[in-house]
Amino acid sequence: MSARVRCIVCSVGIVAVFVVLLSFTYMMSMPNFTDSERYLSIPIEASGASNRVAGIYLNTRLFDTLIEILVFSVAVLGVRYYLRHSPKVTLPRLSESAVVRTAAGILGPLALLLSAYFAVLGHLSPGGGFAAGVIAASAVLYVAIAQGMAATEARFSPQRIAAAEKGILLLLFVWVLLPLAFGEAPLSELLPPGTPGRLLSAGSILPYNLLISVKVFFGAWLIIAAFAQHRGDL
Amino acid sequence: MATYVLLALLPIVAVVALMQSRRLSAIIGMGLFSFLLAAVYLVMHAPDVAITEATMGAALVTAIYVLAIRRTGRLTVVADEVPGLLAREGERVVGLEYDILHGFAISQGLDLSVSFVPLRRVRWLVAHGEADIGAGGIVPLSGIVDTLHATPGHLETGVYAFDTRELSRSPELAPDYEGYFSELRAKAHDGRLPSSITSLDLARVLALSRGAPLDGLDRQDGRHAYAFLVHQDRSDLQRDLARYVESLRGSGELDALIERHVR
Amino acid sequence: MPLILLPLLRFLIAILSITLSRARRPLAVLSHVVDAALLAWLAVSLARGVPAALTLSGASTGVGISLIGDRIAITFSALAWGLSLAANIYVWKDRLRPYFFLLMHLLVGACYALAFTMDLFNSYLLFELLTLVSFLLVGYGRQPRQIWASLRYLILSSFGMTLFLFGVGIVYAHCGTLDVDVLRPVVAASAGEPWVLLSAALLTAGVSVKAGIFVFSLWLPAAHARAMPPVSALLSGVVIKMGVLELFRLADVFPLRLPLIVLGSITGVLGIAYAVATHDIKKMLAFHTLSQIGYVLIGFGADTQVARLGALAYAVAHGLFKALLFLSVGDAAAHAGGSELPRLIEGKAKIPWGARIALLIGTLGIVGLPPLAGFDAKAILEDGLPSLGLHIVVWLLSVGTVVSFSKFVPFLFARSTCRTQRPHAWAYGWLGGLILAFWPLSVLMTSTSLCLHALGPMHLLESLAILLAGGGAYALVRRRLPVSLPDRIFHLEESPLIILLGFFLVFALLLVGAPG
Amino acid sequence: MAIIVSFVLLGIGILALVLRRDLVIKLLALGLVNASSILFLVSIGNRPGGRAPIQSPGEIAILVDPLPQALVLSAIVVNFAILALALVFVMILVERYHTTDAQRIEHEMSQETDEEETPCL
Repeated sequence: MSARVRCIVCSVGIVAVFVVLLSFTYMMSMPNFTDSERYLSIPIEASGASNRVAGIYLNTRLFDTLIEILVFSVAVLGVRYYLRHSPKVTLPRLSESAVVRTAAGILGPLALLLSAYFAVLGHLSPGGGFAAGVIAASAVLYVAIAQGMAATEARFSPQRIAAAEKGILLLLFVWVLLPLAFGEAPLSELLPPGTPGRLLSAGSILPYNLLISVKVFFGAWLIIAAFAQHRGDL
Repeated sequence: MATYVLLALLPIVAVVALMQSRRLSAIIGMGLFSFLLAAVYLVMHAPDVAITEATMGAALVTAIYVLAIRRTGRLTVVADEVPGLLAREGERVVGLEYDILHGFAISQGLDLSVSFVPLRRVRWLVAHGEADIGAGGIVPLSGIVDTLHATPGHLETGVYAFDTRELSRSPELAPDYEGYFSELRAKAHDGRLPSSITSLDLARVLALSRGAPLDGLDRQDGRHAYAFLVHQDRSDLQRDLARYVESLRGSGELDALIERHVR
Repeated sequence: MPLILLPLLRFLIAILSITLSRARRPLAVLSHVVDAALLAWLAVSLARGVPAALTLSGASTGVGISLIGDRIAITFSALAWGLSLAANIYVWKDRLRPYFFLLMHLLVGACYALAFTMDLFNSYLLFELLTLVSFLLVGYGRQPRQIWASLRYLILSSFGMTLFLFGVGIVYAHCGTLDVDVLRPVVAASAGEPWVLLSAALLTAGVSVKAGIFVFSLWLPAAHARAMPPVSALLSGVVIKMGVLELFRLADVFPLRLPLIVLGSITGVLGIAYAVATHDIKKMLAFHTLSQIGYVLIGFGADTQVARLGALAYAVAHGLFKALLFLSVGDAAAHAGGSELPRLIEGKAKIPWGARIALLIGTLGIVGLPPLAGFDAKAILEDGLPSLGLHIVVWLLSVGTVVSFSKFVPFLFARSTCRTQRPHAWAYGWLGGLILAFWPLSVLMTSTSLCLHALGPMHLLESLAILLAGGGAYALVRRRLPVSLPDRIFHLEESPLIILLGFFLVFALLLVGAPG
Repeated sequence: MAIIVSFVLLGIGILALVLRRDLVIKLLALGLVNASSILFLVSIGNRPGGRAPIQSPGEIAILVDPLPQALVLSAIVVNFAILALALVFVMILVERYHTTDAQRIEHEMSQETDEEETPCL
């Protein structure tokens, strides 16, 4: 029995034991779901968002979301910083066929529309800022593949977008610290919750969603552009 | 019902995707997995999670991974440095094989990138698809594993039987370039080298002896020629390269190049 | 209020220091001044007996994220403040990008938040932020070895955090909350149930990957030895401690007494063994980080009030002298041209006097010469240890520490030709001063009576005996060094499996300790 | 059911993380490991007969627990960040070593240059 085979066998064994242990112990004491109604007992009027997930995500646990945005920004900065030295290449351009061009012409705006929908109605229906931003970024990527990187970069130049992204991040933190001016604790809600279901409701969840969507759009586009311009010899 | 089908599908897709040997298919497979996961979230009444997973986990991750591993319009050549065939002169790379490969890359509309590695790495890199072409004074003898194909030779050469103990006795002969000899010498010095007869090609003999004929070398019979190494899956590349070399030979350019570089 | 302000302002300053990058050094100064004020505010409110607490937009209990400024939290955040001050002074003159300052600020801010938060998922996110930031800091120099070390660090700690997240999920499924305070009674009510064991094991294993415990954090030696000196100082001084702090928090909820003691002994002994064996001084310091965590865990697992206070004090002390040692060894290695012992000895004339003195102070601190930091904290810790066995383990660790630090003697004393850079000298002065003046600090951290008792004759004799024994042992083993211990376990391939084995160990220990 | 599947996925991910030597595939396996924890959280929040947690005012309905979903949104983004940064570092390593084989990189790093490959001559 070769060393490789022995290694495979023993790792499979360990992992199998682990999985069985996990499943078995979990099954031995299944949770009864009545305990965890703590969050559902809050009326949606408290946050004003009829999408409860958005209500928790951007109101009750806003601090989490803030950290998550920081993580995303760190990722953007890190990708840009560490790829600077890698060799540059040009994104291969798809064939100059009419299909690609028209598809890009249609799909691009469509995706932008979808992302706008997610961002604006994030507090009423599924969606939210992050998804919106990523969709917009992938739309731009598609346009870039269709029309070539150079033409796209002329419109979305990474330098300017990077600056804008930092600006939005700054704005977000200033906004979060704003309640200090009114003697409230930071991260506390300033705008009124309003009546759930309306477009202009849920306090500052809507502005948060808009800010986040733009920021994530910029960030995701920066990451994609960095990977499109540089490559290791992978 | 749909839930169970999707849930049962998840591990299968994951295993299949992660058992792929090609990176691209593994990445595509994991992208598919993420989309399945998004569908599962949808049927588990988690639309927000489904949307985020589909956009972030599936679309964005797959996009950057594909962008990162894509083979751009580059012809990556790994070569051992052999004066006359493929060698550095200050910044630029010169030599017979370099001119051939350069012309070939231009004819294919690719940009050429040559990276010099020890000879023992050339074969490994090509065999594992890390590079497109292996070059640098390669004489396809029986030693080639079947995952590698050689193009028809472009330059006749002689192969000499060669006793490594000679080498360890006269180390100052060998020029100091990274490649076969520096390694042989290193091994000979720490005595890790079995005193065996290694076969050895003309260019390296000349490089070793700086023109003067070496004693203790006798030419092996049979016709040998330098060639390029290509992975067996890249038969198209091998065919194109062979065609290009043939066209060079037909037009007589090859002889001109050989005149310029070797003799 | 200051509880949330500390991290948020740090994050804000971090962002500011890349947006207006010219002002990054003034901003660094400003951030430390502001933080000092806020920390003082917190400490005062704690001394008044009402630890600051804040629940962020929580409608009812256990819903919002709650922060608390208790003794542990304030101690660790103060440690983070002091070390980040030292690191910022150290790099004052170096030509570093604003990006580096961003990462440093984010690191410290995340440490503050981690110290204060009582919310399990919030600490998960903060751990991930911490992981990413320190990952980028380790690889800052783009050296292949740094890159590889930090890549391993990222993969393994992300894996550990996944285990942690599973534990969080199980806890939430049964308790319906993530707030440590709220779920403490629920867990206590259902002690010994399978889900308690499972979640406890998962959470402990996940945190241990980041807490520098031997079987779990096998990424640590490479990462901490390869990074830039100020970065290693912060990583060993604070970032590891954050994992330890999370273990403390968990130990309040789950019955972790036995696992903490066993893990502490294991990491202590193995860490010492590897530290004695190696000749690469930076690696040796990294291994000592592993071994010193052993004291802290044993002290906290001993589960007496005194031992816990001692463990807390020792965590701070270790942060101080380990940071000082990493800074000075980095300086010395940079001058002598390598961190292996032979190089240091042959180039010992080039080691600046500042680094030399710093090395001396740090060494004396870590081997526990009275009345320096190590001695004081260790004495308090030992006063709290209930059983003789634990005493023996602690003595063993102390002797081992003396043995491996005796390696410094050959290059410590020589007349030096190089001058110390002024920023380095200031950083050494700041940390060294804290180590020398640790006794009053420990009075603040623990209590006067304990510290007075720590200075008793018994402890003085004990420390001297340990020093002599260590020196003698070193004289015996010196000829046989370096020994090559198995280093295969540090490779990426096996590490996840080893983490799983550690998980099994913790689970078994919990099973043994469980009632019924 | 979903919970068991998430445990199984975790196991598969760990196995791939340990056994596959290609760094890119290791990273994909890491992504799978993280995804398994996300699936676990979501399925913990799931209720029999529950509806998506979107409620119009005054309406009474059995909803699935919204909190795990809110947590998971953050976790997904964190995992993306980890995968992206790790990929960048892998690219840097490959520029230097011309291979994504973890063991080979570790060997080259520990200066083990002697190999059994006979030169192709």
